[in-house]
Amino acid sequence: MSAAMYNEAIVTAARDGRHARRLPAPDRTVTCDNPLCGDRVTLDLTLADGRIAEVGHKVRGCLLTEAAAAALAARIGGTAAAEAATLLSQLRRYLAGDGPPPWPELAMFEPVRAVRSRHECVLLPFEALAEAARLPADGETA
Amino acid sequence: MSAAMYNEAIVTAARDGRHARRLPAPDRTVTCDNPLCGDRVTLDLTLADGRIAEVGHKVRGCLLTEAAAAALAARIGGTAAAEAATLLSQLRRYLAGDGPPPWPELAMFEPVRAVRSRHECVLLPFEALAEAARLPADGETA
Amino acid sequence: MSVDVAAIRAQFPIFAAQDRPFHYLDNAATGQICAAAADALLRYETTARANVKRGVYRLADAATTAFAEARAAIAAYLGAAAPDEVLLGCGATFALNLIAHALAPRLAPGDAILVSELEHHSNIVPWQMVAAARGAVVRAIPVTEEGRLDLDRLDEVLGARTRIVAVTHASNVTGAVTDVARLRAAADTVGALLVLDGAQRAPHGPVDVRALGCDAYACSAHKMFGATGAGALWVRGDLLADLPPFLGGGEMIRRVTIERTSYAPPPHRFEAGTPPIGAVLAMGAAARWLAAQDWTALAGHELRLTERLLSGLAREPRVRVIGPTGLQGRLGVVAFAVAGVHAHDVCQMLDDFGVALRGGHHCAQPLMDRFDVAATARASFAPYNDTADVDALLDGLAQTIRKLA
Amino acid sequence: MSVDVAAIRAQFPIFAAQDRPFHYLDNAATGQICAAAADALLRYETTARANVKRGVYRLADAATTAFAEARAAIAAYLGAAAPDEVLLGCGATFALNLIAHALAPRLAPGDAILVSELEHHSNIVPWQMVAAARGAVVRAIPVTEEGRLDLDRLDEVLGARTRIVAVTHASNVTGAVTDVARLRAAADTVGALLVLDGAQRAPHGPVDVRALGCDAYACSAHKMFGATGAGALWVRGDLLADLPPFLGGGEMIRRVTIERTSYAPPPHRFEAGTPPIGAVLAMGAAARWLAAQDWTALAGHELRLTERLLSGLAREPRVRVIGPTGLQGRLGVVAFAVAGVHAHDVCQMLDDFGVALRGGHHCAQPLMDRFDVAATARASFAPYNDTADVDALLDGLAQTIRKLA
Ligand SMILES: Cc1ncc(COP(=O)(O)O)c(C=O)c1O
Ligand SMILES: Cc1ncc(COP(=O)(O)O)c(C=O)c1O
Repeated sequence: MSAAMYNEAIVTAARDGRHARRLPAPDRTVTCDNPLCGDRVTLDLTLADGRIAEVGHKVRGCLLTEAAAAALAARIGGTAAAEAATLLSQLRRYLAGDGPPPWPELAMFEPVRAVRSRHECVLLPFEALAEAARLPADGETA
Repeated sequence: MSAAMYNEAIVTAARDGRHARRLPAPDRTVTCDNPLCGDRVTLDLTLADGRIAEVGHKVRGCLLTEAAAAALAARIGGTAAAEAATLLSQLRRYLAGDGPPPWPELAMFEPVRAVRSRHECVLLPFEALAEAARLPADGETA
Repeated sequence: MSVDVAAIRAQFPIFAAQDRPFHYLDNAATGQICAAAADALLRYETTARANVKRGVYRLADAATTAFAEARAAIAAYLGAAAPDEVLLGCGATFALNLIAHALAPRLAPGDAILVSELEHHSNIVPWQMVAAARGAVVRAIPVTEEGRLDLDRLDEVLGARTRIVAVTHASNVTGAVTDVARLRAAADTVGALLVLDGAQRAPHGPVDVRALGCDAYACSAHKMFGATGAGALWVRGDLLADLPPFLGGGEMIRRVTIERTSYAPPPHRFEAGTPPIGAVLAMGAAARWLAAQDWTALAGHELRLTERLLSGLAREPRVRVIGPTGLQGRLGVVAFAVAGVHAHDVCQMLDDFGVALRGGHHCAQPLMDRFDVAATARASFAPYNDTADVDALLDGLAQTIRKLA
Repeated sequence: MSVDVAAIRAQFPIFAAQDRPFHYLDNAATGQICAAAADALLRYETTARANVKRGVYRLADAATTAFAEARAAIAAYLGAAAPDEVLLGCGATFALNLIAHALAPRLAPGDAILVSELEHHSNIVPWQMVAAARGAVVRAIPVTEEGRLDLDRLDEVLGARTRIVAVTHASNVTGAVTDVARLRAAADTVGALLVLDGAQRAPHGPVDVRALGCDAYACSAHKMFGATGAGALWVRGDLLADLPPFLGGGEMIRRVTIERTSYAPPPHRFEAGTPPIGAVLAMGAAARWLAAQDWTALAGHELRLTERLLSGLAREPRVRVIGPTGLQGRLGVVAFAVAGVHAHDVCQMLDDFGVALRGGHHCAQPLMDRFDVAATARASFAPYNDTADVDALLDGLAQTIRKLA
């Protein structure tokens, strides 16, 4: 049932606007498009000692993308930038049905596992993060 | 039955070597390839008063092409060059199952009507003739 | 005139195969295959398979003949002057790339290609590629608030250097049908060729390329109730005779040496390699099926469904239709945005109601930009749809809005 | 090791459909479809049809998943490092055009592309087109009297300017299998890329592109017991990441405006428009079927048939085999010319014996020129062939020679 996908945790996360804004002076900014549907996530980060300090996001996308971006922003502060790639690949494996999610709250995406065409919606903010982490300091992509 | 295609009339025509040679001084020469199988007919003509005088052919092709070239060469002398296009289109229609052949002896190709992939083998010498007839005097194509 | 939908559905195997509600409204993305096409495909692949154009044994000769008959059926459906004006390939996207590539040598630096803001990417990107290679520019006919080509503004974009006008015959987003006569007349004033993308129009009744006056016409079998993997490009015979090939390979040559190759006449010159034989035979069968229908009745039927949908949507204050709100000059393709609910979420929720809709940019990002929306949901009708399909959509949409908006 | 041919035939629907002798020996032109592939094709087209990559409703999601699984199965069969290294399109000819086009920007005037005299036109003409566009030249590896690449003469044609070596993995005329390791080593001495045309080799057991060491590999579903209308191109991942697109259209873009387009990452960048979904799903099923067979046994079986045919032909004084007369480094493809009887007439007569052979230049005119023959007849084996097929051919041929030579 698709309705299960819009469980309370996801809808609540999607409405969590705390980090849904651009940062005034980000160290890194990345915009990621989902080439198949045109949805777009922009992520601003500030860094301190190789760890992520502040995050802001701007999402033009569906509820799943909004929820994923909000969940990412809510928890990522203090994480080493170098961990972004691992985070992305663990989330990708989780959606594919292999292993636990990287963070417990991401288990709200459980109903999405069965719908392959929506995986990318959840992954997009984490892809933006992984790309940001790869950038040289002050890097920016469009 | 394919064997019917190799009836005595066709085999005899194919062995008719009377015109199977290049002319020393043709007014027109045309070479036609069957693009699908690479077979090739070269036709040399001399003309007098807009009528075909002498014909020579060189065939690199199957028995059907050889028989068609020989039949063409045996009968064409004296025909107005302008008639070549009509001849070709009547033969094409005949093979497609529509109407009589342009000359009675071409009815030997009756068994070929059922095998579409061999029509081109029969048509090739007549296509060369039609192309030759369209050429300006002294024309030559390769 | 009313239409016996049950009788039509009986000719489409998908309906018998469904064990839950099935309101298939994604026909603009792909239609369902008709039984005649499925039979032609399966019969060829499993009982009559041989390569075409080269073999003389029974099976090969039969395949060659069937292939020629399919070409003739497609040519007749499009109104071509001769079967050999129809080139067979793997889809409309391929067809549009072929014609773009074949016309490229006619472009000089500074020449212009005119597309429109409502084109499918398949009728934009190939022209951009060709333009880049030749130093030409791509311009676009603007689109009205109603989602139609704004032909009143043609003067702004059509110029003396416009060599090619390439637009869709009907929009895959707004459903608007192009006024081809007016475009043809305008193109003639500057001597431009007119290429039509018929992918959306071709599934809705016979086309008459000669009456339209276009120079080339592309369409896609899977949207015409044939199989996936085939499409056709019609090109006016005298133009076609002069065009260079696109792909190189077997079957399109006259003579090959390592140094030099000469090419076969059309259509072979444009059909390199083994064609998608099964899908082409299915396309022939689908063209025959399409040609046999009563399109006065079916077009009326599709528009009545469109009307029912449009009026239902008009009752939802959060819904904005992108496209004509009337029924004149349009097909049954209806795209809409829902304030506060993303198109993917609309489509996902509607799936629970058995309603198959498409959400996204529909490969028409310039049009999305024009209307400043990121994505829309889209319903698109075929003869086998009925009012229950529309009502299921409207019901599901109302519930979705209640839940997510 | 003996092979249960009846058990294999039971997995190919064509055999049950024949009511007269049926000795199908035209497998190099097209193989017969296996039941697994036919089922995948029919099931998708008639019960599960939806477009891939864009829809979220159940049917569309299932189609997207099935498409990804087919890609994975094909990738596994070819030995690719990852499914996304495999590009899906409509055939080997398309695949070879794609790679030729994508590599074109790497060619400067005076650079050379090295093909061979025994290539299929589909691995010659695309390179000629690209060479003409870039001012490069096409050279050819000569062929030995046995119909093999003459790698002892590689020095004569491979030079410092050779950027691409594009040769077949196995000849569709002589059956000779290419010594890829030697070619790879030679290509490395000049830093050339190595493209293999695997159309003929892929139907005869798993391929290991990484062990071969090639940079790209093309193959065609209809020769691999799949449906017509699909093919695959494998490209080494790091090379693929850098290649420009070929066709433009839907599904291959990241962002389109009228002015400018940016492209999606591989494999999407190379798959414009609706793919041949049904044929790709069938190709996936065929790849799984192929992967599940015992190829030690089947290869031995095919070679025993080849041996029987070669010794039978050796007893006919009018017959000249074009290709290796031994069994080392060859596949079961046997081309021959009959003095005094044209190949078309041979094939036509053999049809009366239920034997399906191909006659002509086999899209390999440079090879015909090399051996100075206009056309040959060709027999080619698949696992479902047996000694009765060979004997029917030999018997029919003897009678044909008596009648026509
Ligand atoms: C060696 C070789 N390369 C390429 C091709 C072309 O493949 P396709 O049939 O997919 O066009 C063929 C078969 O015709 C072939 O035998
Ligand atoms: C208007 C239009 N043009 C072109 C295409 C591309 O056609 P195909 O599906 O054959 O790639 C489509 C459909 O996707 C379309 O709607």
